[in-house]
Amino acid sequence: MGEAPRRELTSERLRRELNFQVPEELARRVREAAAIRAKILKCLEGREMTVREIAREAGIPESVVFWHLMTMYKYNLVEPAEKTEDGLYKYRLKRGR
Amino acid sequence: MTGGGVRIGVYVCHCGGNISDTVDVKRVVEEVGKEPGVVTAVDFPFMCSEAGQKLVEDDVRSGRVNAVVVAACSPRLHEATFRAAISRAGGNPYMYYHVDIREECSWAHEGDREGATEKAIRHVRMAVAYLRRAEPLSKIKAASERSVLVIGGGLAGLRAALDLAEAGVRVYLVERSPFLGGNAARLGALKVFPYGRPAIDIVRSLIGKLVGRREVTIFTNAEVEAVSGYIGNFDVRIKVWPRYFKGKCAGDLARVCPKRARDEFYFGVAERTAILLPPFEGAYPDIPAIDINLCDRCGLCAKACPSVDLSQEPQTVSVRVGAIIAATGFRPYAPRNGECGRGLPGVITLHELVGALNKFGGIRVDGRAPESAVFIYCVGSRQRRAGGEGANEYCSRYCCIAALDAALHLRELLPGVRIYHVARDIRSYGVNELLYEAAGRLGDVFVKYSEEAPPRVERQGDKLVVRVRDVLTESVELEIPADLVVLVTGMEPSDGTAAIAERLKLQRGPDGFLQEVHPKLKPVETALGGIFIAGTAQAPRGVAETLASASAAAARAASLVLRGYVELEPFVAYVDASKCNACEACISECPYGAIEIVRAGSREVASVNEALCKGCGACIPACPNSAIQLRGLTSAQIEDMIRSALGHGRSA
Amino acid sequence: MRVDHRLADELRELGARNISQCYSCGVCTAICPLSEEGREIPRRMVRYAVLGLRDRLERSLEPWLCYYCGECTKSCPRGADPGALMMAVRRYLITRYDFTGISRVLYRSPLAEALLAAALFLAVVLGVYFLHGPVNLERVDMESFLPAGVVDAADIAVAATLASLLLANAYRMYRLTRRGPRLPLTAYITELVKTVPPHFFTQLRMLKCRGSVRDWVMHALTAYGYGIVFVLVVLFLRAIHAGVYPAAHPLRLAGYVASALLLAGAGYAIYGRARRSSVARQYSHPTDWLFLILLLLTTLTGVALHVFKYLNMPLEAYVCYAVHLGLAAPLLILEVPFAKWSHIAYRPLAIYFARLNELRARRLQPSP
Amino acid sequence: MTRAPQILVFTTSTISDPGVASAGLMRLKYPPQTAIIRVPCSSMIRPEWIVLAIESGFDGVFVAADGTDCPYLRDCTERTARGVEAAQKILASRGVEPERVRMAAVCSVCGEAFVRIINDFFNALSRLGPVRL
Amino acid sequence: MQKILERAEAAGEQLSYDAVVIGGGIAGMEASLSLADMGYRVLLVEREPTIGGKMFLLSKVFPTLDCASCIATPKMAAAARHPNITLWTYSEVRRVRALDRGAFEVDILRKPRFVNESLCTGCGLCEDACPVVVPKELDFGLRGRKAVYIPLDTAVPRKAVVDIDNCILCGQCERRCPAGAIDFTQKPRVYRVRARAVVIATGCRPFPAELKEAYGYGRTPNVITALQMERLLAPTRPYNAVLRPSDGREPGNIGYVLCAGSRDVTAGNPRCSQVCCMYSIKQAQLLLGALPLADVTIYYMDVRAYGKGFEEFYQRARSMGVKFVRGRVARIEGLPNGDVRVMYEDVEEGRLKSAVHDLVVLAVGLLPDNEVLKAFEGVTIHTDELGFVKVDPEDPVRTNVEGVFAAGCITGPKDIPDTILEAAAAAMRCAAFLKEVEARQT
Repeated sequence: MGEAPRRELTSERLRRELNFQVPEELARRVREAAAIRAKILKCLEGREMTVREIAREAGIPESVVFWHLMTMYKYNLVEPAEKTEDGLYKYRLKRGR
Repeated sequence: MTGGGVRIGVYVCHCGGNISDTVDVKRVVEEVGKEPGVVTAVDFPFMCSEAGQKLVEDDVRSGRVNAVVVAACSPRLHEATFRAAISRAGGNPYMYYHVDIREECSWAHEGDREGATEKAIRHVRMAVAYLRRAEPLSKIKAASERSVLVIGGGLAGLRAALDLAEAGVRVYLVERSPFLGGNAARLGALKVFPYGRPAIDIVRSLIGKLVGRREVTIFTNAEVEAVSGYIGNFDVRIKVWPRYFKGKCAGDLARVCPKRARDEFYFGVAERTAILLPPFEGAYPDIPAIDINLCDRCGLCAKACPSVDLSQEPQTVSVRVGAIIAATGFRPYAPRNGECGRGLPGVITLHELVGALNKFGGIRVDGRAPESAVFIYCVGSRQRRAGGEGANEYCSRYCCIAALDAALHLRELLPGVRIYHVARDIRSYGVNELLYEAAGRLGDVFVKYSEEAPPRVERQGDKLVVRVRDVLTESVELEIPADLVVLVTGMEPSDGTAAIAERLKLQRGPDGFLQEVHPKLKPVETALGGIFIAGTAQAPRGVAETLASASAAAARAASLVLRGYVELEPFVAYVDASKCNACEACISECPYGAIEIVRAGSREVASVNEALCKGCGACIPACPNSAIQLRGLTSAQIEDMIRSALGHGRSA
Repeated sequence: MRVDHRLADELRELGARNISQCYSCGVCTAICPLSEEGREIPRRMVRYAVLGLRDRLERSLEPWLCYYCGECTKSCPRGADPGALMMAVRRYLITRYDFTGISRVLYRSPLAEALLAAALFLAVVLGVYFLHGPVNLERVDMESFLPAGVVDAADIAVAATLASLLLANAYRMYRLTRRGPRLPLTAYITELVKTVPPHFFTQLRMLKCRGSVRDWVMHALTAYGYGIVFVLVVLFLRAIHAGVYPAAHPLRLAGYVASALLLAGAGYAIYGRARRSSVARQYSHPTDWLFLILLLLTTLTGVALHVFKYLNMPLEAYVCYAVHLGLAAPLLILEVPFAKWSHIAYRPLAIYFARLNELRARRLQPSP
Repeated sequence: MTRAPQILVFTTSTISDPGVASAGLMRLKYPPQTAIIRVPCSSMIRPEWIVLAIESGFDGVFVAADGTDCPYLRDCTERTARGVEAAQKILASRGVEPERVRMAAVCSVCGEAFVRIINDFFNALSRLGPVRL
Repeated sequence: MQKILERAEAAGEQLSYDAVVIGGGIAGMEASLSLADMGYRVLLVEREPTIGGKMFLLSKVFPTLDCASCIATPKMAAAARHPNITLWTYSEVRRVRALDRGAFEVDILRKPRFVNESLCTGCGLCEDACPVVVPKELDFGLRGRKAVYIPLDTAVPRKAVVDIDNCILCGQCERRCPAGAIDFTQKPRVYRVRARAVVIATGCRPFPAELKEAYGYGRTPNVITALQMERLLAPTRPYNAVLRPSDGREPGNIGYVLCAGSRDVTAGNPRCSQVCCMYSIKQAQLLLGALPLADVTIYYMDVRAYGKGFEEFYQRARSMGVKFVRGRVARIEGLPNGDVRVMYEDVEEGRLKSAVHDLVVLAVGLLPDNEVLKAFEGVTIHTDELGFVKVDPEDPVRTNVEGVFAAGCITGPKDIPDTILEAAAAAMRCAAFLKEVEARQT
């Protein structure tokens, strides 16, 4: 089957119609979040780590690490592994992804 | 449909972890998937969600499945949900078995994953066995009366009756006492917080709107004597006691009567004669009645007034209704003698205080206006039964607020009075907190005691003294001198509530109040179809909540009877004529007279009247030939379930 | 313990406006910077007040530990104004410590207070009018108008009376609040030395109140201003009467400093109360106003006297002196033992007595 | 190791089944070696079913009756008791201990009572050992 | 959104219903279902992209401990399916005009989801593709969501929605959607609807805890609200377990601060919020189940366990070992290690105390969500000083405007059983009103 003729995406159309520019603040937040997520995922490559360990290694505050980690957990990118003695979970990359 | 044609789908719910944390749902699915007749077995996080129901619907609609097992929570919660889902998809809703693997499995066996999983498998297997012999059934449709019986003419009964009448439903309102109004009327001038309107005003207004509506028939001095029938078609026999009055009388008739008794309308703080006059302006009916138990038929009143007719006889009225609302109310808790000083002069209950304030516009102790009053809260409430001493374990909800209301009212009448509140917690929930605040602002003093050290009331000279350890002040023992001690008593189910529970076979909760099916899903429904509950017959509550619950009960009754027909579950008895030899053993077993002998061709056989049969199955063991069976739960189905439970044998 | 509904009414008169609104949540106690475990304020006092537990209230030293920062009132979820209650309790306690019954009159009747003040004023002014010496209109001659010896004698008489009254009241305070057995004499003395002087001279506890540095400074300035004046009057009156000194003379400097401090302190307090600038200054009792006004006027007349003296305006100076003394009399006689100013004694003593009670409690409980 | 006793429980849809469910609601524990069949009213139980249960491998049968709460019948308890007695007789005639069949009223909120009874029954059955038919 | 809203177009159709029910929470759903069961045609309008209100976000409900989803989701499904109910989610009531007795004109804005509901299967692939992460409102910010998202697994309808305010129009979702459901050509539409009666069931909003400064909410990560705790305990929870937000540690010692924003003139609300005592007791019981070794302490003034079965529920919590301390917490401060110190007076002992907890939960009170009252034109719905709708003492669901009824938390904070009763009552009174209007018209 041949490729269907590429239609203009409706998002592109709306962008054009509204003469849309991504607000600077929003763009910055997206960039920052992406960077944090990338750092966390990199930390977890091939390892299991607690929030504390990730925070230390990536230089990001624990609460921020945890927030993004939980977001990624809900989006099936990471999963909890075993619980350490001090009540902290270790996390790892979701298997099979 | 016979066994071979049954294609069973099994759907196992995680209940978002409630089940799956304990039961290995994957294993359940795997095991029961092997059962003969099962064509699909799946698990899903929330079977009750739209998506979960859609799973069932899709399988039924495609024809892949024609019988369904859902293993989830209690059938009381979601059996109807899934039957409806099957119907929507064009399937037969009775090709269904609901397995409870939550309340009766995961929650009861938390921590025993193996045991719980085994049990879940066992139950699903039994359900599958049941369905292999299931047959499509259909509801029994019966015309419904477009009328409702409301039992109780208090606040709830009045509200519900008025709602129904306004919605175009015919209403029969039955009140035990000679006048409408119930407990709310007896609250009299006590205001309904936060609206500042006296309770009696509300009662009067409701009565005014109700009386004279053509949809409404009111029986006072009347009792529901017997109820038979079923949802949509209840036959009700009402006994109406004579008033012994044909009309009104001029002058103060009560004065001619020589008999005296405590006046219940004022909670016993005043006296009345055997002639009961309309207790308040706007009361219904506005003609007197005679308390015949007190009356010795001396005839003095008859001489004074031609309207008196002592020859009246009780009458029995029969009505047919589609639904019944029980609004039989509460009675105040009566403290035992000695309980918190009960019995000492100057110690009264909150209700007696209310009665006195209404009757006399004030209160006097030993002929003097009290200078100080102590309200003792939770008398007869919130007492744990462990020691066997306590009265009621529950909180009566309205008493804190009623006590504050009464205290403010008392202060209005006696501005200088000093008021102490001796309570455990002040439960002035919601907007009522403003009432608590107002009492403080006006100088009322609040003291709190703990359950372990209840206050004691003693007599010291001509004064009362309340001794209490105040937990707010290092538990020092306070000595509060008082002229008046008010015991803030809670609610208990009224005698009428107890009687109606007995007569209609309604369930009561551990607290004695009528039991709803589910506080959130079916808050005014009882286990018996077509019978609803409203107001304080169900639980202690205040005026606003009583009115809301009455309107809610009316809503349920209205949606039932406005349709004009009801559909009954098809689970009734039937007779396999080929096995019946008309021995009549079943007939004597049936408490509803639903079985009779009919001619079927050349011979006589038993036959079941489906509208009368309640589906109890009491006839089943009586039949020597197993000819009489319950539709939807035959002997064969039960036997199969028993056999399949342990995997067809002793070896399991 | 028998409840007594009249106490709450009395305290209401003394300024505890909303206290029956209290529902005993304990926020005031937990928020109070001076509350500490074992010496919780103010909720316990609120309970005593509301229930009318007079004995308990009178036995309490805690009211003196409060410096009315107003945190409790600001945080009170019911608007019960516990700070005002503490103030009212202090007033109540002053009336209880005072055996003469005068402070009771002062606190309960603003009219009586005003009349007493006026009477003292008149008595002094008339006394000066009738008893003054030769009036030298050539130059300001204080010594001949009113010899320092006479004033000193009057001073000493008044001081002795006031001090004995205050001491008697302090002793009553001690009796009321004493809990536990007798202590060795040395303990009384060492604790007295350890607690009273430091607190008397610094009022450091007040600094524990959040955001109170300015209040503390103003309070201290007033107190020190008064202290300087006290020293000047008691020790150097003769010298002040006698001489005219250059501007840089220590006596003059001390006088200027004291006047400035008193004016600043009293002005600050009056301004604050008039503006209701803080919780503590929301509601003022008549005694508060009288005290501040007398203090301000006494200071102003003192300054005027000084001015007249150095401008050589004899008649004005003599009249001013009489008025000055007339104002000082009620300020001292009414306020020191019977009202507002008695706190200069009660506050440090309360800390001392509390410490003694602590030691007594410790003696009752053998240490582990 | 001996097998834990297996118990068949008959419950009634409106009264005793909610009662059993209330045990779960309160997280009260009882042995999971139970199987539950809901019937509208316990008076419908045929003695043959009880016998069949024992034959099919159950070690005991518990009938959770309605007692006086029964929405159908005043005398539901007596009727049920008759059926239970009949079953016990049949079992006794085959050498099975009649104690293997029990009945008791379980109200709709009587979770605690149910758990007490069923635990007690379970222990009694454990002592009895396996059924010898 | 502003730019998008400027593109709103008026819908041509003239729609008419017996009643418009505003708010798709438990009260609105119940009122709609009751009216529909009585044969009336109802338009149910919900502002959010899913119905369910607050209830379907909860864990379990007192005093029966049924799971809230199990009660709410069937009602949600039933409301969505009932033949007499038309359900509009993501829609706002812009204007209500009373034309006559029993005649209202209601303008309703239907916001674009930018997702074709009939095509969307709720698979969630668009979410995976979206690069924008923002705090998830339905989890009260405990974790993030994407700019295109499915509100919750139990949402009705379970369809994606684009949060256009945070969308960067990158087109990733549109490329990824297998059903081709993403559609940015959708425009807002304003419908003019005729109705004979209006039911207001817009419910409540939690007290904004940051207003109570002494409690440090918003500054101290491990001070959370009870609604956040509901989410942590719910089956659809944001985390894998009950964990505290500062570092993801399992809390071993949890404190409950009751009356946060209630019974407090300094917070502007002198009233009691009616449900906080009970939900805290419930959460305490659930926490003891989820964290068997945990200590739970509840700081209270009065335990208001007033309803049917509530007192028994409270006593059970006590016997389970939940600690109840009489005393209102005055101040809360965060410690460097994330722990939280509460300062209070133990009123029964009369002692000043402080305690350190791993996690502190503020039992926030409820305030009315009454924005919609501003939409009424020509008539004013009377409210009390906090903005709750005032009702008639004789008929606690009737407002001062004829034909306008109110039910649920908009008339005052209340629990679910009371809300359900009130909603059914509102339906009943509404039905009686409709009947009367009918009778007059014929």
